[in-house]
Amino acid sequence: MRFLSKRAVARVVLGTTVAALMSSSAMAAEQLNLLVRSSAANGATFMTDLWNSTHEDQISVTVIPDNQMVTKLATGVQSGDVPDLVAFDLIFMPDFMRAGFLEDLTNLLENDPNQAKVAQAFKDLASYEGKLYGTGFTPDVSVLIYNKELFRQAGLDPETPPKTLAEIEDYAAKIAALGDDTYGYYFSGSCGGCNIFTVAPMMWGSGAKLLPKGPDDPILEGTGVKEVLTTFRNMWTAGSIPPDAQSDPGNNFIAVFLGGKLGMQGAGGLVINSIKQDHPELDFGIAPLPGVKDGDQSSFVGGDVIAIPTGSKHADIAKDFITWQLTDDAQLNGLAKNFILPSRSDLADNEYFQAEPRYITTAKAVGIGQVPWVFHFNDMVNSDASPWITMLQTAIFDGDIDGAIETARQKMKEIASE
Amino acid sequence: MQHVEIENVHKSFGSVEVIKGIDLSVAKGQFCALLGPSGCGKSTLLRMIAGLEAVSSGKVFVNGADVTNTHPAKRQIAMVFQSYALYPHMTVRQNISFSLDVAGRPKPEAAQRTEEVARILQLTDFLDRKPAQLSGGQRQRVAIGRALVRSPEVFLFDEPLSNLDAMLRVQMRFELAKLHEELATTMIYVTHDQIEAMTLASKIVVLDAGTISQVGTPLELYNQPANKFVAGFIGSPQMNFLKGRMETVAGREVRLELAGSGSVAILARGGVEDLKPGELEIGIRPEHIRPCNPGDAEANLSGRVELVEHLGNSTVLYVSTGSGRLVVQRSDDLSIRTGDTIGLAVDASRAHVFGADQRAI
Amino acid sequence: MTSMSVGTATHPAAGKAPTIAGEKKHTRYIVAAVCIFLIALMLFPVFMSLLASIKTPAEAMAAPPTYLPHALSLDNYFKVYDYQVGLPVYLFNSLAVAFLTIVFCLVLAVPAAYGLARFPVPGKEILFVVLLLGLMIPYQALVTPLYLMFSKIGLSNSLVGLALIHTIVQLPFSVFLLRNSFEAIPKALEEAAVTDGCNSWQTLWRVFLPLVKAGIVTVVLFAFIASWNEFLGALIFMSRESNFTIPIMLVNVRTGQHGAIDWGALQAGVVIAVLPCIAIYVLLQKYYMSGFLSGAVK
Amino acid sequence: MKPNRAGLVGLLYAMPALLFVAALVIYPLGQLFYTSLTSTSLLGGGKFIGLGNYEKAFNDSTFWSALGFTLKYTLFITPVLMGGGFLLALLTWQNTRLKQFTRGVIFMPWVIGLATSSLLWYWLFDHRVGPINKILVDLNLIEAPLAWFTDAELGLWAVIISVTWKVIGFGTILFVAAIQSIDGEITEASMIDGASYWQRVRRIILPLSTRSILLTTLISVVGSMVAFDQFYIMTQGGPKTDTFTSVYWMYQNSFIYFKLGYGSALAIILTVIIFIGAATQVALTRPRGTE
Repeated sequence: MRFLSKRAVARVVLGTTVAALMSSSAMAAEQLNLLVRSSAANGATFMTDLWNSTHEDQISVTVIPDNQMVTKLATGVQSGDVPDLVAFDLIFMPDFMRAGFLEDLTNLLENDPNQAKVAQAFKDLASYEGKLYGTGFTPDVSVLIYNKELFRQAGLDPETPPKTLAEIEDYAAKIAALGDDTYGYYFSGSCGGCNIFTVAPMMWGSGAKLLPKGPDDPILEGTGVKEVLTTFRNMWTAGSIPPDAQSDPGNNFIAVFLGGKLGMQGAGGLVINSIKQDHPELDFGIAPLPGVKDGDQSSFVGGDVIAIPTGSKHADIAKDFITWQLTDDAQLNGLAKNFILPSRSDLADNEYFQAEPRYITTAKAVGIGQVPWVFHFNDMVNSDASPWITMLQTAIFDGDIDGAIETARQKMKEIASE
Repeated sequence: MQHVEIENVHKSFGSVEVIKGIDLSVAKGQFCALLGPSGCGKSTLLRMIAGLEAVSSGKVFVNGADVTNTHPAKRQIAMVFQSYALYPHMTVRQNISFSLDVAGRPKPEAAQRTEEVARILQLTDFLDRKPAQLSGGQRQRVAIGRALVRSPEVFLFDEPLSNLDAMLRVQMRFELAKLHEELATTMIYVTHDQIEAMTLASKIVVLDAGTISQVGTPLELYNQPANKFVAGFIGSPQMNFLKGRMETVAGREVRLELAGSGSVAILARGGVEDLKPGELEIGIRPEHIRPCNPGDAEANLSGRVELVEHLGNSTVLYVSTGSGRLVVQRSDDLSIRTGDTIGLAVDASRAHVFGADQRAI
Repeated sequence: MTSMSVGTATHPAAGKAPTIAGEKKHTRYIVAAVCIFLIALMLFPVFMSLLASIKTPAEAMAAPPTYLPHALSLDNYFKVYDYQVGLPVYLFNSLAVAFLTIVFCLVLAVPAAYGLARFPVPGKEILFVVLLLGLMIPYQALVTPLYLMFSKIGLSNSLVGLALIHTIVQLPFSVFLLRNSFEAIPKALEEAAVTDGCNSWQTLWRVFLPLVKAGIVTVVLFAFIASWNEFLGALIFMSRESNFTIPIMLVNVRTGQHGAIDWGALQAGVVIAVLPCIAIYVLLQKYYMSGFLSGAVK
Repeated sequence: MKPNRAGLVGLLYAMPALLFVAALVIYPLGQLFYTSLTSTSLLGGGKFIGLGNYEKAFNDSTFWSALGFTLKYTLFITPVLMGGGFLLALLTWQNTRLKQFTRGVIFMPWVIGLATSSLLWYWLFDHRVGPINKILVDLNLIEAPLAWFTDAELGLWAVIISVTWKVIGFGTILFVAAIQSIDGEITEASMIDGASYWQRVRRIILPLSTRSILLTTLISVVGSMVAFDQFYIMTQGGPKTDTFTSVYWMYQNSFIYFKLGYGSALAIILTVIIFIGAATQVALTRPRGTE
């Protein structure tokens, strides 16, 4: 007992001291909290740092693991304990807008000239029944990244990345043939979200329609669906894909690539930055995600939208931050300077990106990309049990491609009708 | 070679030696009691005969075979435990036949043996009960039955009656004696109760602190205790001990001056020739002291009566003398009262003399 | 309650290893070897984790891994210390929730166990079963309604709320254990206390509590360990970073950022999470075991 | 002493705990049942839909597969825990120093949280950086590191190994207590009766430990039926939905898909199953007046 209480007292003292130290930095001004998922934490940090250095009111960033983000936001709203600002995967906008969890920003944004220049995907996803509830924050688009060194070793031209699925399959086999634990292609086989980002665009490229907004919309229609699954199935059976890809729920999304023994994979443009920083030894290239035929390239325009939860205690300052972050200064000095895509399309081609042609590729991808506007995105795609990921797994790892598509269609139809 | 032989057996638990070199033999058909106060090592000795404790050194023989390193199951012994140790989840029948069962004996044979044993022990009506549904005496009989069914060479009893009430104890004692008479099997019986040992055993081994103090028949132990320990342990009420100073020796007659109150002459057993004058101790059983008038010539001592206990068949006096308190027991009805001053006459022929080494002289 | 109570064995050799004659020596050596092997096997995971935690972050992430650290480093611990809102906050939360859970458990279970053990309460067996309901209804199932309820009254996302959840889990065992402890006290002692002029509260406070000390220490330890380690409730009820407990922090460390797990930091976190539990276990093992057994076996 | 008054005093002492249980167990249970009849969403809203959620569960293949998987896990791990725990108890029940220490070490992981231990084992089993693969490869037992969590069977066994490590000491300690409470003379009597070691175990020790075994089995079965942490952390339900447990699927529906109504129906179904199981076992555990 005594032992316990001594410990407890010591921790209490320690804990409160630290808490006091942390809060003392912004005594006078207001302290705001921005909730952000871990994959967007970088951009959010750059942005808030820039804001904090120029504003009296301070914004701190709270990072939530990707797979807990929307749950935490929903439970937070339910319990009346919400952050002042929230940035989350734009894909969840429909659900949250419909639930009335977000403040109406129509007036604020329609009067903001910068809003017109924000990438179309954000404008689409943030509007519901004629109102706007958020805007672009840190976009990310999916692209193909490839290891140039391994291309060379496999006798491939490091400057000509694959343009079709067939080429991916072929190149992957050649790279895997190098042996010594080298593999040709990687994807996180248990991560629905990762693959809507990196695999779905390969299907879209040939005009496939994947996710339904309502029960009567086309579901997983188009030849691209089956073609892509077949290619992945072939790569899997050929041993071009590392075996642990199957169980990766996204935790090792790019860990294998960073190890230098992986030829290609779909990834977000954001990784360019972190690879350059943490693994300068890697010689890698960026290309648009190929489709069935040459020219079928597409991309998923993802990334994070910024919004204000209903009940935010500092809605006014939060609104200031939202309009501020769309300004040229914030877009360029907060994002582009740190090699993060700006959410305003007009700033895609900027001075910082000139030095790094790989960013230009990603910036271009924004123009050809799509993003689905659906409810129940978690249910349909993102969750560990979604029909989307189940389809990929059944098709790629078990080989039952037609059955997988059919099952997924039924499930998605059910979900869409809810 | 005798039926059970123990040769120079030692036993230590860690650094504590509890059995300090014991030799013992028990003849076939003999009822031998191991008697001693608690902690004397009698149970440990029995458990070593059973094989439940390995000996630290020495040898154990049963029926001529060296069983020192033989597992208990293979020693041809059976044991009745203090707690009876009946299997609580088995019926009486299963308890009794368990040893036959695990030995893989044919079912009909085992059943027949069990019935037979039950009949001998009058357990037939209880065969399908569980131990919890039996009285103490019945449980005791089941424990014996379980031992009996194996037809062992040797029965071992570890204080088997100590959990019974006084009346039942007497009854079971009688039944055990009868059983031994019928079976004529060798039995080794551990007890701290001298009456049990005296009534049941033909050979009593008195143990004291891990060594044998004396071996003998009940009457030998009573009449000729080899030392002060045995003298004090056997007999109830306990023997009186008086310190005295030897004055003269004449033949076997030793005359002692008792501290504070007169002198007494005692017939020693022998070996008194070399005795030098000095401190000795005499032991007199309460029943060997006779009250008399203080002035009488036969009065060796005198003192004041502190307490008189009337037990019906005898009277016990506690007499305070100059040499200490003496206990006197007489079977005749006395008219002595508390506070009386009386004389005490010692029966010199039944008294014992103990030397400085506490051995009887 | 029946024959199972610990310590009924009266025989001197009970629980000790008697040396049976004719038992083979090598059996003993084999048993000892098996014991030592088991000890190594059980300690292996914790030991490996400890080793990984003091590797340099780069070495901790190496594939294939190294067995022993090539260089010692506390960087992993510094990383965990600085993780998001900082380790002290998580530690404080975990300790505060555990502390509150202990308080709630004692305040509720001690009088309840006393009342049901020593008073002729009508229908007390039924009341006892009601108190044990938590054993039969998985709290995992209750999480949803509790969440909705706590959201309404402002208890979700609070340390007190989480402690209440942990109390739901821990209360049945506490009542069960303490009732057994109270029942084991001889009636004569209570009568002596009454004769000495104690009322029921004084009897509880001055006579009985010291006697059920082992039971209370056990309740405290179990409440601490259950609360310190509880995951699902904390995962659901805590939506604000500054309210997260250690297990949630660990899972978040594991989830990693930018698609790569920081294995070294994860193992440092595991070590930090495990350490208090093992320390308490080792220090108070005696109480723990006896209280545990007397409560659980009867 | 007047029983009425004393009873009232006793009731008063028990009142706070009873109110607590009423407010935080019984009331939420009713609430849970009501919610299960609605389409309540974590995002707000929802209406009464009768037994719709139950109907949906009946047709929900993932619900069935999760339930099946939970039963499979329970069926696999219970014998491992009971048998292993009993063998360990047989090995270590005597109070020698080495055995007491061994017992202490075997029990130690029990004080570690399931979440923490799962994270620890998640690392140990990791395909790339995990020491277990490293050892197996170095011992030439396997050629290349196994990706444990890519396969439902391997993943299940990885979880079983980790949970066994964590909780086997619990059963061991209970069994040790049971064995120690058997009168030493009974064991000795059986020895003299000629029973071999295994005959003693089977015919004396096992039957006399029945109550402990049933109790421990009950605790273990209920614990396995509500398994969540270990799968959430180690297999994360995968591959596909193959290692989803009932509680995981319930959590997924309530808090990931925001379908609190449906999640509540799943919770009710699970509760009923566990309650029936627990009640059956409690009934079986009742002493039959044999001792």
